[in-house]
Amino acid sequence: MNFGVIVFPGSNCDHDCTHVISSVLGQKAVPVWHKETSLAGLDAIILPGGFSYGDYLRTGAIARFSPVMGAIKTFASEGGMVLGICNGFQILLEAGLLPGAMLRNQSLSFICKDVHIKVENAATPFTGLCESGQVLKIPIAHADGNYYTDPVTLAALQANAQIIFRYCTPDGKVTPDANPNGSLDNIAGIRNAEGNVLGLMPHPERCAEDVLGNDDGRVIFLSMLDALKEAKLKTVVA
Amino acid sequence: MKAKIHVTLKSGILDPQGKAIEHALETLGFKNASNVRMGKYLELDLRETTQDRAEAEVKAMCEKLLANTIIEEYRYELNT
Amino acid sequence: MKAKIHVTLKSGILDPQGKAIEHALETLGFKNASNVRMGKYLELDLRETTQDRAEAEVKAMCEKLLANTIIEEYRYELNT
Amino acid sequence: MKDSQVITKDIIAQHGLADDEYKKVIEILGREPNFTELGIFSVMWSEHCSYKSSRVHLKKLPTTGPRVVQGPGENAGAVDIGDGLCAVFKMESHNHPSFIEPYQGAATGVGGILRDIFTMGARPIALLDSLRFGLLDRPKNRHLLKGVVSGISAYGNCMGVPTVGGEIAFNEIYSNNPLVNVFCLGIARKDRLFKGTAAGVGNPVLYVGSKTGRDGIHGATMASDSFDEASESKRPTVQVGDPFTEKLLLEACLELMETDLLVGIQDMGAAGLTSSSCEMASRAGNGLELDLTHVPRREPGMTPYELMLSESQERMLMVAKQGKEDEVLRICRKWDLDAAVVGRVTGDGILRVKDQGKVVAEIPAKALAEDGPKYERPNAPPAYQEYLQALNFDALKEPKDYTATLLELLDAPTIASKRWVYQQYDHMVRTNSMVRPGSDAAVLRIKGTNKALAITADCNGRYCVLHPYMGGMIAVAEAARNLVCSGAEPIGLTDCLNFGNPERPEVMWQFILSVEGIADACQAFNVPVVSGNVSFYNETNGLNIYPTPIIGMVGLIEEADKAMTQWFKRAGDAIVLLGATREDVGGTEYLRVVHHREQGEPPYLNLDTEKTLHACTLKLIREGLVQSAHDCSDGGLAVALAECCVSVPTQPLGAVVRLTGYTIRRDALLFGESQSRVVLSVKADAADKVLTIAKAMGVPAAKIGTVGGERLVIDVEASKQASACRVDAELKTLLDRWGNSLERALNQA
Ligand SMILES: Nc1ncnc2c1ncn2[C@@H]1O[C@H](COP(=O)(O)OP(=O)(O)O)[C@@H](O)[C@H]1O
Ligand SMILES: [Mg+2]
Repeated sequence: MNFGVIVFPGSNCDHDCTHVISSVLGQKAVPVWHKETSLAGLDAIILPGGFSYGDYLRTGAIARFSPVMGAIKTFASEGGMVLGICNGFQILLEAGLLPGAMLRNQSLSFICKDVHIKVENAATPFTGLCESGQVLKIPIAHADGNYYTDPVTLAALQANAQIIFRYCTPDGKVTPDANPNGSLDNIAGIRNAEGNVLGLMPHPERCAEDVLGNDDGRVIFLSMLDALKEAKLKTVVA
Repeated sequence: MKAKIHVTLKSGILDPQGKAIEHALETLGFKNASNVRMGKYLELDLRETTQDRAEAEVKAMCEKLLANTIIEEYRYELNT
Repeated sequence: MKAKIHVTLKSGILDPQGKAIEHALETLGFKNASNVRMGKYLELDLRETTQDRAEAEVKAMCEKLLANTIIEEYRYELNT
Repeated sequence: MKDSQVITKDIIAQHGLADDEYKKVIEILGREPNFTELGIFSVMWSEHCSYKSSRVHLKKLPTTGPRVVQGPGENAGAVDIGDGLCAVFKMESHNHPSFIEPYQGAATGVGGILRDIFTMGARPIALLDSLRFGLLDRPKNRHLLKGVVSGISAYGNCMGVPTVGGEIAFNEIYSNNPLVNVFCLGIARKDRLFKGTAAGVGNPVLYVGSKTGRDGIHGATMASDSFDEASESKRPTVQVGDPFTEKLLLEACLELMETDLLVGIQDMGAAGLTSSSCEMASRAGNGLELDLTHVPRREPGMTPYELMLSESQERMLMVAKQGKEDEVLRICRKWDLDAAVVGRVTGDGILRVKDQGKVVAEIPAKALAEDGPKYERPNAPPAYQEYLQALNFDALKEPKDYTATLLELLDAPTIASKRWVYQQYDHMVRTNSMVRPGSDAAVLRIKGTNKALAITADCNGRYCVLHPYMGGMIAVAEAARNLVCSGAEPIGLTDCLNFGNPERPEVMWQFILSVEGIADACQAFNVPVVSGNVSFYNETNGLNIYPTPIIGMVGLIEEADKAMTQWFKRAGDAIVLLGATREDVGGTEYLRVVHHREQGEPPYLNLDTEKTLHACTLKLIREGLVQSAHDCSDGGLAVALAECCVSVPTQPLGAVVRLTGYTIRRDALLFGESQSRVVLSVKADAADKVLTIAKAMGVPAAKIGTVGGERLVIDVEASKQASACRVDAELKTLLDRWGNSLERALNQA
């Protein structure tokens, strides 16, 4: 499979994502410069973490106007799988591909540490290989991960099982103490209504290899690969 | 023409920075301050001479880029 | 009383945010904008009734906390 | 100031040039300088750029070795790590700017060291920060610490370079002179190292990066001056960092270096366009002609003087191959960077600066860069040295409650966990961080190989003020020991020598002895110094900081999976102490915290003993016998044991320890800082083998306890001199006192 990893000016987890795609998944990782307007030949798209445009003005605010974003919208509207990690999530929010917005962390500081997240919905292409309710230990590294949306949208997210990951304690309890940044409803990751676009603040690419002492993040990439293979199989059969 | 733009969090949205500043002011002994809210202030020069066109342009900038209207509101002034 | 405070970078000091925003506006087709500078805007309520005391207090807040006077300057208004 | 300004005595003095130095300027030029030229000489001959007080002494440092690919003299040093790769590293100070404006000062410090690394053609993969502040009960010091940490965090995080470790110590002596040193490590292909050379007459010179503003004019001279109240007026020189532009500059440079377009490259650090142009020319034995008309500017009306001296950040000077300039410009445009051809390499050895068609400066490049003043400044021990070293330990009472004393030490900010700091640093980006901050050294795997590198930064300024030679040696020994405890063999080091005013004989005395201590230790451990930095004039209102020569060291782990961490792993494991404990209480944290003294001789260090300890520890780790390894440093054995229990990022583990057969005082045993000691935990059935190997190598070793339980219990057996004593604390308590101390100190009202 071909995974496109978008490179915005200021992206800095692009190499980490391509590394996981190629070395861990054994798939092809294609860096996509933000000025590209075509995503032809790509099976899935990853918007990596970093500080696109320095996070100046607001996180993701300027990157959302990159030429490649038009192509990503089309790709998503045609059912293509899009994963936004950290800054990638923030860009998806600004671009309107996912609902809501990010506020500054409640502590106001940048926080880099391991957190636990609970898989709230295992029936998505990004979590297909997880158990529902499974707890993953995954690092966060951000200053603006305090998810906000209006009450109506939040209710819709809840009703449609669009909240995919919630911050939780190591044993899976979703408590205020387990919330590292003040996110509404402990939200760590959400998907769109159609289910093919996911954004999450934690960094699964940072914990996908044994040598780093934790490979809890690998299951997310493996799930994506699995879903892609499944989809391909279907088109071949059809 | 000079545009002065204020972008602030909508009322009702928690403002972590404002809250932190309020707390810091309190620790410094400024006990009279409350409801601190923090926003952005932008200034720019506009090469546009008619007021109407300038207004339309600044408004478009705010809507498109300068404010995220899910959480923020904006207002602007234009001076020559 | 309500205080409205503007904190802006002194002229001559590099404003990376302003620069990036200007560039973004340009790419978005707003070619008429230039000299974009970005600052902070703060609002707060002050439990203080005499204008003089209120002014002295806000000034002290700016000097001590709200503005980094090495690179920033500030101005404020007070309304009742 | 106008360029047509007449040069008066006052103006020369304002530029910090001594009479003799000014005479030498006239000699070199064969005439009086104009105002621009005076500015150029003044920054190039500042202490910061010319190393005029330190050069003769730095020669003592060993700089060669089989692994050295690039020693001192370039933007950074490089050592061979095999697989066709080298580790490129250097450390820099940004002390004065960080005192004036902590956030921007520290941020631009990070920016500067990163540029030093990527100008070499290396991709930066890790940062370390070494910090010194005054005590946190002063609001100003809290403000400085918070500002510095958020500045480092903002810049490093945005760059996508993880800050994986560092060190912080607190002492009142740094109250008006905090230290901010940043170390950066990069990886480059050995055959693709770039240098700052302007070779090839006729080659175009390009300016790449941010536009030039009036930032930091005279920053280099500021770094070469003491502080007093009048320094406040120098404040407009504050530079603002733009990490986003630096990130673009990094990617653009690395992309350019993949091609065959560049001859040489150097960043514009201190003294900006001046130092980069004349140093590049001088290294190649060439001249260089600059036309300032083409320099991208942020502000109107800038004079040649200002353009040459500006320290605007995020800028590079490049020499390209002839005819390749358009290709270079194209790549810069791709990354949205300002870039322009601003000159060319000439054969006459002259740095010639033009503006609007007029020559505004003409100086022989080599003389400017290399013939600056060199001083062998007078040195003498300070009058108070004897008092400092005189400690009557017998007059000091032992603590009544050893548990309370341990908790007090764990709570001391110098010893306490630095989690509050490193949690604000992205320490995982680039996905190499095998061992994150919180262990003796950070360990980074090197992708594409089986190897890993360990890095650490260390120095104990108190040891250095008490005994500069011993202090210098110990800084090197401790750094090496931290690497060894992480399973790495030390292969190279960089230093950042922070000292007071070199015009004071006692400061020069401290400097010379510290350098000799460092040199002797490097020689003994076979670790070459490949880069470094000197920061003098850390003096405020006549008060000089403790001599603080920070050592940044790099170690190689041939098999990455042999990397080691400091915390206990499993209940039931045996605890083994390697090394001998002497009555070393002089200069300890215990003495300061409990007895409020900073006195005595620092712990004694024998280089051979230390070296044997390293060999033994490494052998045990490589043979897979070790579960954890932690060296004893600040706070001694008791603190090291407590850290083994609670520094683990997951579940802490207790321990039961019994110390027998000691004849020294119990406080010296528990909290003394004897060197050359390591606390190991090993599987219970491996303990005998470990002791046998240690004994065979001549390293004192004893099994002192067992891992497990919910408490740390240390029993000291009764001896002829003293009754028994016990340290007994719940893990919860240890964790709180040690883990939350910094946060508590920072949040005090
Ligand atoms: N300023 C800092 N930035 C990042 N990490 C730090 C800093 N200070 C200390 N640390 C980390 O905390 C741990 C303990 O530091 P320290 O007590 O200096 O260790 P040691 O005594 O072994 O040198 C180390 O892993 C170190 O890297
Ligand atoms: Mg150590």
